[in-house]
Amino acid sequence: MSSVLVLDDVHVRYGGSHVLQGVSFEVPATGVTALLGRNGVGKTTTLKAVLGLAPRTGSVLLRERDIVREPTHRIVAGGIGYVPEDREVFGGLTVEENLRLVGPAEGADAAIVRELFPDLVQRRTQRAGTLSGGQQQMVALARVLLRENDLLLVDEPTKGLAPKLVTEVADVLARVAESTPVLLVEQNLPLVRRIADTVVVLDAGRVVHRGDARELVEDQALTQELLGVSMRREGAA
Amino acid sequence: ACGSPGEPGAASSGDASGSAGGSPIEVGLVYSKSGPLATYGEQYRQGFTAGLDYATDGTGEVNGRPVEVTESDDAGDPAKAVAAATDLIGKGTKVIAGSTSSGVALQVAPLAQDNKVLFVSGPAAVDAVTGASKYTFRSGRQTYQDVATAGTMIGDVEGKKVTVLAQDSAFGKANIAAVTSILGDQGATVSAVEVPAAATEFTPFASKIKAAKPDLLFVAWAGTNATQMWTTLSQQGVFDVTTVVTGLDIKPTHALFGASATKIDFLSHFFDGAADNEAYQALADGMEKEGGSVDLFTNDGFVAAQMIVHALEASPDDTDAMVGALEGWTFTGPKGEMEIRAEDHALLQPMFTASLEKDGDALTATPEETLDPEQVAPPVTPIQ
Amino acid sequence: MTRPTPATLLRVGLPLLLLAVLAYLPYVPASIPGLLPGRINGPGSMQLLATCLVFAGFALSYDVLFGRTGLLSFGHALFVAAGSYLLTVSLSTWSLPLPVAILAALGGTTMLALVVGGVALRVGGIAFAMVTLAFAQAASIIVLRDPGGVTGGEEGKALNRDAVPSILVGVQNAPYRYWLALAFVTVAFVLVRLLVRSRAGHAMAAVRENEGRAAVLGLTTYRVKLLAIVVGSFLGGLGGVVHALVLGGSSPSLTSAEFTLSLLVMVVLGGAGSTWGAVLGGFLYHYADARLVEAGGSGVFDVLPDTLRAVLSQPLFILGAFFVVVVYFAPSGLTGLGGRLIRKTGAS
Amino acid sequence: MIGAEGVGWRVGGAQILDDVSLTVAAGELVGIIGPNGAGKSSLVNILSGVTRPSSGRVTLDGADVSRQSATRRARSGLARSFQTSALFDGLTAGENVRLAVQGAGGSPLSPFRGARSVPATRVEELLERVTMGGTAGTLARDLSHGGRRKLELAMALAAKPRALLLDEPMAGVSAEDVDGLTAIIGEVRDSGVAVAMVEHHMHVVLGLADRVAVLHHGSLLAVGKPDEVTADERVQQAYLGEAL
Amino acid sequence: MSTFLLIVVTGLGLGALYFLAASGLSLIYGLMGVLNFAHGAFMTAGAYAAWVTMTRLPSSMGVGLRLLVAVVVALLVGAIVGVVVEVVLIRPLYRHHIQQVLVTVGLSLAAVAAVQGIWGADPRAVARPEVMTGTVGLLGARIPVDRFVYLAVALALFGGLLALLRYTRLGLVIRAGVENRTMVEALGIDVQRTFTIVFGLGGAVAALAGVLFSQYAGSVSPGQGGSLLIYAFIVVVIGGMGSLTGTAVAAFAVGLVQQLANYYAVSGVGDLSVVLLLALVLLARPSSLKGATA
Ligand SMILES: Nc1ncnc2c1ncn2[C@@H]1O[C@H](COP(=O)(O)OP(=O)(O)OP(=O)(O)O)[C@@H](O)[C@H]1O
Ligand SMILES: Nc1ncnc2c1ncn2[C@@H]1O[C@H](COP(=O)(O)OP(=O)(O)OP(=O)(O)O)[C@@H](O)[C@H]1O
Ligand SMILES: [Mg+2]
Ligand SMILES: [Mg+2]
Repeated sequence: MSSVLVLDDVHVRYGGSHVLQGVSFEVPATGVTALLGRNGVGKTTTLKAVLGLAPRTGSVLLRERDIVREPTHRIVAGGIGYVPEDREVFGGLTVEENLRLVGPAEGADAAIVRELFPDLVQRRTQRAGTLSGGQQQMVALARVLLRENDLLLVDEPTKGLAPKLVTEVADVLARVAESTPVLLVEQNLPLVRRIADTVVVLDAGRVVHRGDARELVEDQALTQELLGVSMRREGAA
Repeated sequence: ACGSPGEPGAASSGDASGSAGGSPIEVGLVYSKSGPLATYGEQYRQGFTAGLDYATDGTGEVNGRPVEVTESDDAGDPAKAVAAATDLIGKGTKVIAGSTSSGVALQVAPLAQDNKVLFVSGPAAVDAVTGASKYTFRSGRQTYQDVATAGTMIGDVEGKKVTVLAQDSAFGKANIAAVTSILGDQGATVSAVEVPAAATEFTPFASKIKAAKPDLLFVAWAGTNATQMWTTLSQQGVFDVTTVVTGLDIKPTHALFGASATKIDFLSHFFDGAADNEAYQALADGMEKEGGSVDLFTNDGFVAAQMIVHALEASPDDTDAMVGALEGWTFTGPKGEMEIRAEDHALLQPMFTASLEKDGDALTATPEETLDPEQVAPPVTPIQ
Repeated sequence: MTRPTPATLLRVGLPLLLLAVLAYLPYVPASIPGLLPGRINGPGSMQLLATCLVFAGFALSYDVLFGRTGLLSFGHALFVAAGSYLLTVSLSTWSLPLPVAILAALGGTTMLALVVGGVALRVGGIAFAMVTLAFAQAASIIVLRDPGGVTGGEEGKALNRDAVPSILVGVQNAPYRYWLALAFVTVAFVLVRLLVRSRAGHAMAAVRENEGRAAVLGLTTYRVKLLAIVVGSFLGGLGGVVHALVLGGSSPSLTSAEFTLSLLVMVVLGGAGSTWGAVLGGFLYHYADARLVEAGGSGVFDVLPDTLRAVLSQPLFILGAFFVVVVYFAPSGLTGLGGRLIRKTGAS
Repeated sequence: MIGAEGVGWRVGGAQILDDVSLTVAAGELVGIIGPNGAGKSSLVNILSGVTRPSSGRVTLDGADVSRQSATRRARSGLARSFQTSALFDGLTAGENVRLAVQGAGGSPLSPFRGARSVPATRVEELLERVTMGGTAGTLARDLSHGGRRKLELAMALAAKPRALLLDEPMAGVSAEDVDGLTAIIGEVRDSGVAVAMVEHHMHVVLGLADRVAVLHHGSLLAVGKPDEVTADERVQQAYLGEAL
Repeated sequence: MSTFLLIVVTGLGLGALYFLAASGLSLIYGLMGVLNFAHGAFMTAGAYAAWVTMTRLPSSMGVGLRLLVAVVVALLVGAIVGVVVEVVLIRPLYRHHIQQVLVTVGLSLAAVAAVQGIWGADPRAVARPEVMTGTVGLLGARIPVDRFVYLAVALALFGGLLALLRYTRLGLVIRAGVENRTMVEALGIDVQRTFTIVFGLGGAVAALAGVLFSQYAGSVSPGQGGSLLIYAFIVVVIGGMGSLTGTAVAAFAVGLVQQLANYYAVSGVGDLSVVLLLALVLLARPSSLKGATA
């Protein structure tokens, strides 16, 4: 099984703080890979390092091409879709303009978007800044789904979504992952269990665990050790 | 002037300037080397060099002591001028000349008075320099003399309508006041159109002037927007209804009068070809050496040098003696006969009227009339 | 009371030491060729240093608005000019005694700050900057128009010598004017330090960082900003008064947009939001402005080709270009740069 | 303690909130849930004074405060957190907290009282309470996402509020810390504070809330005991789905 | 009546000049959030480029033709200056809006000084074709012809810029990039190039304004651009910070108010009245000024 993305000994330093201290892992060419860890261990930073949004050293191979020296826009144009942690929709632009930035809203992908987020179609002309938190999250997701990608980087996509939508988003991601590999940062373990195939766990800027998703999530002792929780309680919800 | 030991500002030892024979006499020139009036400043400086040469018969010495000129740039900023003058006075300089701008002249004059230093103001035209203090003199003309010259251009002023187009500033207000007092006293009705100094559009003002149909329009304008003003006056046909008078500025600005240049009657303090005498020749020769040519403010520099040399001849370091020597002194400058009026240090001098004539692409000033000093003499404003 | 730590000793001791050195300068007859005109305690140097100190104070006053509260005001010149003109005009036109004139100048400036600030604060951000610029522009127009002959128009207004103590007049008394300027900076420095460390100062920082959030915390942001404007203007007005006394008059260049811009330049040059930065920036700005004029005329550039020489002999060109370089390479100003260098050498 | 009476809010022709009445008593915690875009944050904004309602009134301690500014309300003991963290990014975590303490205390703008009149121990204590001990010197902008959320909560607590509005306090907080923060919020409620909490983590809401209010399309769909509400078919349909 | 007509037409002409000066400023501010203090220097650069070109061209060429060539040269110079400033100074500071403003402040100081050093502080006369100095009689008023030229150029520019923003993808990318540059890049779009284009465009428009203003004034001087800049600022603020239509309306309003006040009220009230107008707008509708921060 080939890998779409390979990180090898990636370091990120911000001023004095050494945030990523030699992160290495691979993202397989199919399915969802979940990147887990406590607050502040460097999950977001890892995604940013891939995109060139954080100052990084080491090697990052996208489909065997080293992209460490490329500017962000070229990396993205080369096939990576990114859904950032804070949504980062363009508040001053309308919903439609936000989507049009990526490309014309046509084709099969556009259909997914329409089906998944009918609300957005309705709010086409509303300024994205006035959307509710969840609605903004949908715009951010829809934005990357509108284009063909080799890989999706998705940072906590269900944060702030109503439970019903969480399920729906999980389904979408699962569906997307059938054709495009996804690297997913997520706190919601049940969701991870449901859609992820592999997991990578970070702690203090290093990879501390790699393996099968289901195995990890179901091993209560291990999750307790790595993430400080186990799934018993969430399962009850 | 040095303090006892331990007093702030005192030199440690033997730093006080000795006045032994042969040591140079310090003269400070504080003028605009840079800044908006740099061109005026340069003319003044060149004129001064020529004048010093002339007055010392080419020796550059007074009573066997060389005159050492220290130049300081005020960039047209009174604050810088005060700093420069303070520095010069602090170093023992007894004579200061320069002041291209009126603001500088008015702020350096009190400094000269406080420190009993001879101050010979330069191109600054503001009337208030005359009579400012016992230690202040001027080497150029003042606004009053400009205006009085303009007044002579419409013959008998009695019953005539005069309009002043002036900048809405101290310079403009001084001109309006001068016209009102001089020509108003002679029986003219004076009205004023004040325009913001930074105005960009002159049509409303031109319309008002044209509607008023004055016998004489006196324009007091200095600034970068002059061309626009002249164009508008011309476009609105102001020249068709009245005689327009203004002061003739330095040569490089002649082109800025645009098409109106030949239609204006000029009053002039001084220009290339205004007069002819020994001093004028010396100035012309000196200017050639400096790589320039005779122009408006070269006279002021030249005369300043004449006055300073005369004062230094009386005494190189007793300011009161210098003042005494200058008060009432008459001499011949490039413009002609000059007199320093004892009561208020006004410089009584001839004035000129002129016109501009087209000479191919260039414009040259042609003399019209020369007015006697008395004809344009300002009233006495005694020194308090 | 706890025992002073080395850090506090440094924080309090160093400024005191510097103050002592500065206060002693008028007794130092040595000369530093090239840096100062003549000997250090000569009138020329004293006058130059005094003006530099006054500018340091101006920068401090502006930093209360810009560096501390995040208010980009282009109207600060208005208050400096108000202090200066109110003093000269009260002394000569209204013949008030000096203490009353000073009070009038400070009171007038503060009132003006309340009114202008009150109106301009109805908007924020760049609009605020532009509105303050417009107010300053109006003031500049009025000063230049010389209403009733009180401001002297573009010629400015000389100080009425008879109304001020003789110790402040005359070239030989330059050291006293220097001490006056030094006293002003010291007062401004201490006031700003106290303000910054007070609750109000903290609220200013909050407004600078996130105004909306500050409001929800119970901080009246309008009042915080108005307070900053009033305090800044008061210090600016005081600076104007001292400026008039040191230079012997008021000049309309104080009302110009360039002057306001130069305040910004000073603060950024030294480092916005830092007391030392403002002091250093203001001092250096004026020093460079004054000395570069000399350099331009002294022929140091004579070896260069004509055009280049003509450009380089313009002090404003060098200042402007230097400013760009500082913003570019040391965004937190010269003090920030210094701090960074110290940290770097310390770390390696 | 704090309440909305018939609150409506229209903007740009859309009715965002319609006749919402909800009161939270001292010592009570009301969970506010509802689909995305239902108007939960809008309600919090109106209660805290960040926006003005187009109709209805807001009461604090029974008094009508509809015309009072957010600042005034904050001074009378109403604190809130924001859905997307609104912090003083250029200040340290400690200074953020200190400002929050100062804002609620007397004379917050006094130029005569040192900023350090808020004791450092109080700041540290608040940070520790949200598991952020030792970060007092870190610039807020350098905190991780979860760190920012926690700081946001610490700032809301700093004011020793009598009424507390929380907008999704758990969003983005790592699973490990959720329990701890939940416990803190519970303690705050138990100390007699009226708490309204918007939250999508159902287990948090269900574990904490005395009552749950469900907003849907700007109207209250249901208010009641947690188990009653979750049992409501309409709520399941509109909001819960098959929850993960 | 004829005077009124004259005042109105010249007021509109003045408004057109204000619009020319303000539109480049508004463009750059509205799209990039950079308040460009060097805009005055851009105008000065255009004016001097045109002046130098006109004096270098053989005088056997007609003045009108020389002016046309000069305008083209000025547009090029303006665009190049804009691009260079963006690439060298603005771009590296893109995370720091205040710093960007500061850099342009420094630039404006240095540029004026440089021009003064090279060509002197005094104004230099520029040649003007007959059309630009002549007048036409209209209902008894002698209306300067050049005002119609300015009006025509201003209207054409307004239409062109509006179309660019409304109907092109460039406009969309720019608006998004202003808000969150990183995210636009993270969507795979090269923002830098877009911004460079905007600055180049702003520079060219400024240069055009500079040339036309020097024609209007009949001379060039180092401070000319700066003197127009204050009005441009006021116009941009009244127009709602970065809205092109608002800028156009405000420019003509300011021009007219100034002219009418100068004629019908006391002479010289016009300039103050502009400031007054700003204060009025501010007091009446403060929200309109907070305007297009987005
Ligand atoms: N610009 C920055 N400068 C300095 N430190 C930073 C910066 N950005 C992030 N950090 C630090 O790097 C560490 C990792 O941050 P990151 O955002 O990657 O965490 P995370 O794993 O995504 O956490 P969370 O679950 O809270 O989102 C944190 O300690 C954070 O404080
Ligand atoms: N200024 C505005 N103009 C138009 N619509 C607005 C405006 N502000 C809010 N809305 C709309 O009001 C609705 C309620 O928004 P609100 O932020 O209160 O939702 P919410 O319940 O908090 O959702 P979430 O759980 O996603 O945060 C949304 O549909 C939003 O798009
Ligand atoms: Mg994260
Ligand atoms: Mg919400």
